[in-house]
Amino acid sequence: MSIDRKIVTKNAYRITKIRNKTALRVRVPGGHLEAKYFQIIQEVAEKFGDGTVHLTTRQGFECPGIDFDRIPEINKMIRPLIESLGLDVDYGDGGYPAAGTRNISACIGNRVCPYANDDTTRIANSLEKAVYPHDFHFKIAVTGCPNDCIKAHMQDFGIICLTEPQYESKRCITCEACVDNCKKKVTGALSVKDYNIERDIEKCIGCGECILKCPAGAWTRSEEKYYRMVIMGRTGKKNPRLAMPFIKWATEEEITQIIKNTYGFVERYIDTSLPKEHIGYIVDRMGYQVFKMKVCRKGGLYHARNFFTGRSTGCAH
Amino acid sequence: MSIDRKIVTKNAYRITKIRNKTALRVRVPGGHLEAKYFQIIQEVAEKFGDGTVHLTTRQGFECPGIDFDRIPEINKMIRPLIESLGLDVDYGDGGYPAAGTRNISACIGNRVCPYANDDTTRIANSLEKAVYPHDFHFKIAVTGCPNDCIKAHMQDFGIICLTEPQYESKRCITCEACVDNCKKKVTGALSVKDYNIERDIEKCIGCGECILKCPAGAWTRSEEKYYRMVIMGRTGKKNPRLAMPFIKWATEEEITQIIKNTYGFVERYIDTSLPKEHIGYIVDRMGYQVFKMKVCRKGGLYHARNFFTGRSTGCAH
Amino acid sequence: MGYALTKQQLNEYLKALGRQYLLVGPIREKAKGTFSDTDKIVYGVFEAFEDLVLEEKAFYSPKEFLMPIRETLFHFLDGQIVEPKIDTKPILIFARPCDLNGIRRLDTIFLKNGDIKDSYYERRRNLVKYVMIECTEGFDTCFCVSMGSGTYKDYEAAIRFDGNQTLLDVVDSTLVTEGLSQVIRKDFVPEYIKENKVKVVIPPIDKVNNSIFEHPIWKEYTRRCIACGRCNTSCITCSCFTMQDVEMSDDGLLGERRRVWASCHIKGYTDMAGGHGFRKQNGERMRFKTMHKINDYHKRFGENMCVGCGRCDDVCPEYISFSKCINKLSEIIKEESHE
Amino acid sequence: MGYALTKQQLNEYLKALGRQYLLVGPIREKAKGTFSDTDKIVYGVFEAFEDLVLEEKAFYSPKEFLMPIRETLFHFLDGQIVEPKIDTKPILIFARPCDLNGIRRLDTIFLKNGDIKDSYYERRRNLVKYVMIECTEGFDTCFCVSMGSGTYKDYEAAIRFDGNQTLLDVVDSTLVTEGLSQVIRKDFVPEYIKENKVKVVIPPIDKVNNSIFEHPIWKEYTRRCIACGRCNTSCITCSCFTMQDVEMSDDGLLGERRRVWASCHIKGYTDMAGGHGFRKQNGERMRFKTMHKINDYHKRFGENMCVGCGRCDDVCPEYISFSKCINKLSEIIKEESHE
Amino acid sequence: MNNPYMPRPYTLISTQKETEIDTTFVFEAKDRFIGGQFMQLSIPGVGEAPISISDFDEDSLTMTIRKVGRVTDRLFAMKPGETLHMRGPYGNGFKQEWFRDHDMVVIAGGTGLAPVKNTIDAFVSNPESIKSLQMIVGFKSPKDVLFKQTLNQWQEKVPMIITVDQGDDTWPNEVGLIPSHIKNLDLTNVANKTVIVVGPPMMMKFTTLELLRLGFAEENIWVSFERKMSCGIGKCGHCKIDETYVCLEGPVFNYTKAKTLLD
Amino acid sequence: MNNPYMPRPYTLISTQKETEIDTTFVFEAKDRFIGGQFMQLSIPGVGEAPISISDFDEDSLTMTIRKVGRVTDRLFAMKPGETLHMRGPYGNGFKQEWFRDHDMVVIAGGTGLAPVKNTIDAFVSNPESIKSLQMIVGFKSPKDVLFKQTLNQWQEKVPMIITVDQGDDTWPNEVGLIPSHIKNLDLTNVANKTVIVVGPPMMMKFTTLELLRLGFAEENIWVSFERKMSCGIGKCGHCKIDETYVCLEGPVFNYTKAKTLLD
Repeated sequence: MSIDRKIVTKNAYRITKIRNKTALRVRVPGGHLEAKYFQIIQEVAEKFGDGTVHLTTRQGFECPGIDFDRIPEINKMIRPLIESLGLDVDYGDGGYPAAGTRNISACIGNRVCPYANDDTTRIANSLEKAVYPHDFHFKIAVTGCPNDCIKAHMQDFGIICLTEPQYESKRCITCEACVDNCKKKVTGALSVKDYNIERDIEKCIGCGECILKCPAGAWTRSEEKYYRMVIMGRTGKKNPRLAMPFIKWATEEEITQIIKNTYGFVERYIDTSLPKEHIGYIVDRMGYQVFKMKVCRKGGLYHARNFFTGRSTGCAH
Repeated sequence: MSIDRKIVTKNAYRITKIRNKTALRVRVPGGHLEAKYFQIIQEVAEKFGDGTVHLTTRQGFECPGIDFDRIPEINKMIRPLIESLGLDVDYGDGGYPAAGTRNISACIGNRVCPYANDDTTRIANSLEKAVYPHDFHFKIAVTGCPNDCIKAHMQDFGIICLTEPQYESKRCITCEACVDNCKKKVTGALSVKDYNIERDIEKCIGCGECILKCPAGAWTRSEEKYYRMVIMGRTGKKNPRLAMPFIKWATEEEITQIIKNTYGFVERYIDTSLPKEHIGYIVDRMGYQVFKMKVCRKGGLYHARNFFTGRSTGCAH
Repeated sequence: MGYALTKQQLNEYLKALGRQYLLVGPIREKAKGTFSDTDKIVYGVFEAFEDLVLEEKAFYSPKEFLMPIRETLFHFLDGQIVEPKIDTKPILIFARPCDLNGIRRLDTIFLKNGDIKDSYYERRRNLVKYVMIECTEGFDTCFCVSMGSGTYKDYEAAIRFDGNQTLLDVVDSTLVTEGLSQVIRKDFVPEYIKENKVKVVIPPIDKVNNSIFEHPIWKEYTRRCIACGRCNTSCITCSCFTMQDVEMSDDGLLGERRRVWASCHIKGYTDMAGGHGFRKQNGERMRFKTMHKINDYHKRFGENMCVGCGRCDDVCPEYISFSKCINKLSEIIKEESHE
Repeated sequence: MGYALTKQQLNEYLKALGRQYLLVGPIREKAKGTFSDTDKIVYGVFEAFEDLVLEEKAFYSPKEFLMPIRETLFHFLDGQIVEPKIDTKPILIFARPCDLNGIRRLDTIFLKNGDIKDSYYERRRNLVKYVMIECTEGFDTCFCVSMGSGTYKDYEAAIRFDGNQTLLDVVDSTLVTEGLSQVIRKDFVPEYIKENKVKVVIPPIDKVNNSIFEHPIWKEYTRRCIACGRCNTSCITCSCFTMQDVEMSDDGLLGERRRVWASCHIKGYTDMAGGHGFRKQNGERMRFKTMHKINDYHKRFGENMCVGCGRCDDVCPEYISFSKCINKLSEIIKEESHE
Repeated sequence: MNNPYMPRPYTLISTQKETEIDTTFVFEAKDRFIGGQFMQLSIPGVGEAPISISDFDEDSLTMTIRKVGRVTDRLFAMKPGETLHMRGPYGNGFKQEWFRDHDMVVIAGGTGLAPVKNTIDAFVSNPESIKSLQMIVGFKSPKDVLFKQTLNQWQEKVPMIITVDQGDDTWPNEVGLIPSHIKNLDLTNVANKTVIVVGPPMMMKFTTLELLRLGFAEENIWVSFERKMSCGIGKCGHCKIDETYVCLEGPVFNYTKAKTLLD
Repeated sequence: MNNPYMPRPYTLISTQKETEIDTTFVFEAKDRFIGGQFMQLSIPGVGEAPISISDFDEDSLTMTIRKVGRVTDRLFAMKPGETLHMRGPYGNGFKQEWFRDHDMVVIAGGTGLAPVKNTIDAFVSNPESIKSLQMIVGFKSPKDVLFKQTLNQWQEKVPMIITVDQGDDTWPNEVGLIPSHIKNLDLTNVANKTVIVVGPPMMMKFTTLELLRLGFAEENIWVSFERKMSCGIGKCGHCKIDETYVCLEGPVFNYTKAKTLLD
């Protein structure tokens, strides 16, 4: 058995515990797909694999127990699925590029979830277009609201969809449902003053729960959609950590630009002596300030409002 | 349209953004299933839903766009899948209990992944048997190694499978692959002394990478399998946080007992005036020491070794 | 007087009416729905036919044009108490029979309950005229037929939007604009809905007694109802309100008193100064509302308060159906009567 | 002398041999595999037939019984230098022809390279005898036939495990135990494998010149090889070692010198005191090993070092195939010769 | 606009502290009142509160008020001579004709004494209007006793049980909950006696139960309800119980009606 | 057991500091050596290190050693009279007969002078054994110069270029890398001149290239290789280059062989 491990793993197949057996991994950007493609996964698993499928935490399918030499056949078979997912980046029947930047995952988002502030799958797909194919070890996830079901706080880039609640006092009946809920479930950003609701914009995390709770339509959604980006969260053996706030009330364009700029940053600063240096460690090594300057300057973001101060002090806003 | 929302959502169907449309949620404990059941999911999605499926981050399928009144039909249709997943807790054709305690998720584990120290799906299934059905809001996940792909650090109970590396100096060629790797990727628990490798057991996180890296079989796995449990991690709007270490080098029996004891703890201390108080907030409210005493005393775990000191000082080991 | 208008004529007519009246009807508020990327259908001011949304039921009723959610009763200025003025431009509300019947219930409460008329309601009421939108199909949750509120005769005008043609029956001569003289005259008698998908049976008033208070059905609603009050705020007939006094300057000399909608489901509705309150259980609140809508009001005024618009069903986040509740109650009372 | 043994007789025979010899063969170490819940097949001491694993290839070769991974050369005690004693119980290694041929390569290096014999190797070598396990099928990655190492004649005994019957050819009379007299005599001439799934073509020695050093093929291995050294540690013919001196007491009076396996793939293999080293690129190391196994050694000793056991293929975490490498090289050299 | 919500100014004449938290306020007033009716006390920018009328005459209006919220907080800060606003009176009140020639029992608990004070005064001042009068007045503790002077005056003229739930060393009267004292009343011809019961909800509930147990007739029992009220004129809905608006048909109800008013 | 790994004790007679990091050690020794051979210096519990023999006579063995690791660290701490262990000699060395009657050029860089010192001494002491001798000796800087006294003695008798890569104010000799000085040698009949080149790998590489460029013949160039060695006797594998074991067939190679030894 001879395979080029690096090529194989880059092409969506993994090294498994069992010698000479691989597993097909199909990433599903944003986690949403047409049910008709289930047939293909099933067929791959049953015809080439061990008849089982694992649903990965990054929202992919993994079909284990596959012989390496069946890869070309499988690549042909999964082509319609790959195309439908928009993953086909000039690979033809050669599968599709994987590894490196991980599947951009997303909670179910506002196609289904009442809490979601945006169509997370759409955003995941659009970020996919912006960053793939790429070898750098990045993890990106999009979550529809600060409840963060996708665990954006454990990603290099966690994107949290926000709305900026709009209050119309003349529709408010001061039932305080929004206030109570915000205190209980959110950050306590709301308070009552003279029967009106006051929103502390420093505390408000843009989850939109107040809108959901309002029985009279006093709270509505902002026309613009906003995003909070948290960065450099990670699991891992070395030092798992929660992502830190980076920018709040950003636009989709801005977050996309920051991520794209980060690829440039990595390209410049990555330590190639290491097998695949993870962006988090590069930022640790270079320092947060350098990172921030580099990724924000390009595209004119450096002077953007709404940046968090970050881990060190004295950072320009 | 009249449905009993609480019954419906407890029975694996959710309230969606679209009025009168629900989504079927099938949790897959441990994330691993037989491919043949893909057919059922596909059929549900295409016949009753909108033809799409979302793969959830907790490793379930979600089929949106379903009319509430098709629930009984769907329950009948998914029965074989539910049974095969071991979810059928006396519900017959009535679907299966969901919500409350969330799907016990797991990385792909040692059925496939070379890094995994145990069969995470098996553990997830066995924990499922131990805790389901349960209404309390718990999140449990099992990850095969401290790399924590499943993001155990964002769960109420994150179980990290460990092995205690066994060093046989007479097989060691002092290539230092283990040492270099541990320094680079793990915690730097290994060092060379007199051409032997010394393992700092305080630093060692039991990931087993040294075993994987050793070309001469000097490092092997311990006969016993061990688990590290991290607790009270969470995402969420209020204050997301990384799980804290709770017990290390525990046995499967011990971690199961701790989780079971915690259900007892919640039963006693939950604030029922809130909609569904999350275990993390109960622990915050009662204090870590109380929690630890309560969940460890039962089953004789209180004096167990290997507890972490926890967030406050002066805690008995 | 009947007319058949083309689309263009309709919009010209609306334009002409708009000079005289504030036109109010069901319109779409883009992306202002509770959930992201959803719209909200509400009653609002419109200009052209295209603004109207007829294929979906409005989330809220048109009642806010008669009793605003918040209405200032007085302005206070250093001892002076001043009634605020309101826009006196007449309002023309385009609404279906159910809502028009609902507004009649509001009239009853505000103008006929007790000896004293509510002057704030009255002054707005006097500004309003109604164009009845013909409704023969209803929506999924409507049960106006059961409530006898699918018909309405006291309209100032009635209108049928029928593909490219709009039929108009004008009763109030002030609604006959100059432009209408150019329009084909065509007799139009509006039709009414004959059957809803949802039917309710109202328990006979003489059969309802206090024993129903103890029935476990209300416990079920205690479990299900979350007391959010959407059923009240969306209801065309809910008329409760609470006073709010606000001091607008630090010296307390400037202030206002207003009334805002109240909801018998929402906490605090019965709480007195000192803290004592009644109906702590959500099921008790459900019972209170239910009895009010189909029993108490009827005892007082000879007809049911509920007009079967079904909005409470549409808006309940817990998918509680009021029509189902009525029918369950009927069944219970029927069974108890037989015992 | 040939014998046909039943299973029971075989185990009795092994028991009898075990009194005289340390029996070494391929055995299973339960759950000691690199990956969790996997076993590792290694050469180790066994007692009964059931201990032997014949259906899988051992991860490591039996060479460690001739050259331990770590072998103490001297103990030091306050100026005294002491050779450690070793267990002098003879060892009987049950192994296949490839490995036995491999051990012959070790003999060559340790006993015939240069004028000086390696006494540590020699004293162990003198303790060892071989029972050749007949091997006619091989495993997926074997290419012994191409290497001419599928046959071996210098065994002390040969054995065929054939269902319930075991055939034995005993050459060395010390292996004829008393018990064997009870066993049916049956002539047994071991068969040898005729064809492997994998075939390699060794480039003719006279065609290989230094130009191959510059070929891009090695760059490919620089990209692929991670220099872990598993191909060396698992190889039956890799014999390199490095000295390690250890002071075992703080005063430096107690200590030892040992040699441990070295690997030409692993960092530091060529590093001199002062830091200078050679072959920094992993591809250069692959080249060095490849040339050693199929060219350099051959030039020196007239046969290839590699015996085609295929373990290097089995153990490479990057799935680099040595047989494929040889064949690629052959192709390259063939092409270059034609040019 | 004939605005029923428009409050009118009233001048505070005097105050009389009754307990730590209750004070009696006397306002200049020429309106006509009935005991048991209520006024909407109305402080611009602060709010309105329904307050029972405890006493009145041609020129004045007396209300004994407990300090329990924003509006009463402001009221308690006022000094004689200052003006505040009110609208009302609202409700039916205790109509004297209901009780003419009756054997009267008045049972009042705590602040419940206020709405019935004027009625008792009328009984005491015009003993001829009724057949007989006896009273039970109860408070939580000695320090909660209202109208001490008036009680003393009444006590001189009328059989009267004054009780506190919890006494102290100085307390000269009865101890115990009101219902436990009912049996100590003169219960001759009990079925024809008429009772007025006013007090907190629980006190009214157990008192009426005890009265019925002892043989009082339902139609001879009168109670006064306290409810949240925003308008006082049958619009706001808060005080509605079943088909009944407390502000319109109450707050005083005969027990035959009151017993059907379930919350 | 006839143990080839067994080291033998040698007594340190004297030391001579050459530079900051190089010292010459003289041991009592009766063995027979060839210049260019090496010994395995062996300190029990510390390790072994292959060290070139720089000089010897019937009673002694001299090695000039740089302090670069564990073993040499220990060695540098030793005092005359103390004993250490060695095994060897190993390797072929510069056999005098190879050079008999040749026009000799010796080019040595840095510590590369040590393995060739004995050979030069032999040339200098027995000028009749060869036709001629000229030398280039190079060091990094003046402070790295080894065998200063010896160099002076040689310089008196032999044409000799002493150069440093980087000079200073006091440096009386040449400056520049060794290859740049080769052209300054007497290059008459260059094709028949024989050269010994010893030094660091890069120096050897560029020196031989320059020699060939100037017309020296491959077969007249001799070099000495330095490699990692664990055994010195052809077992451990470290010093192997292609089919050649430096410890057995080297460390001294004729360039015709050396050029084929690619790492």
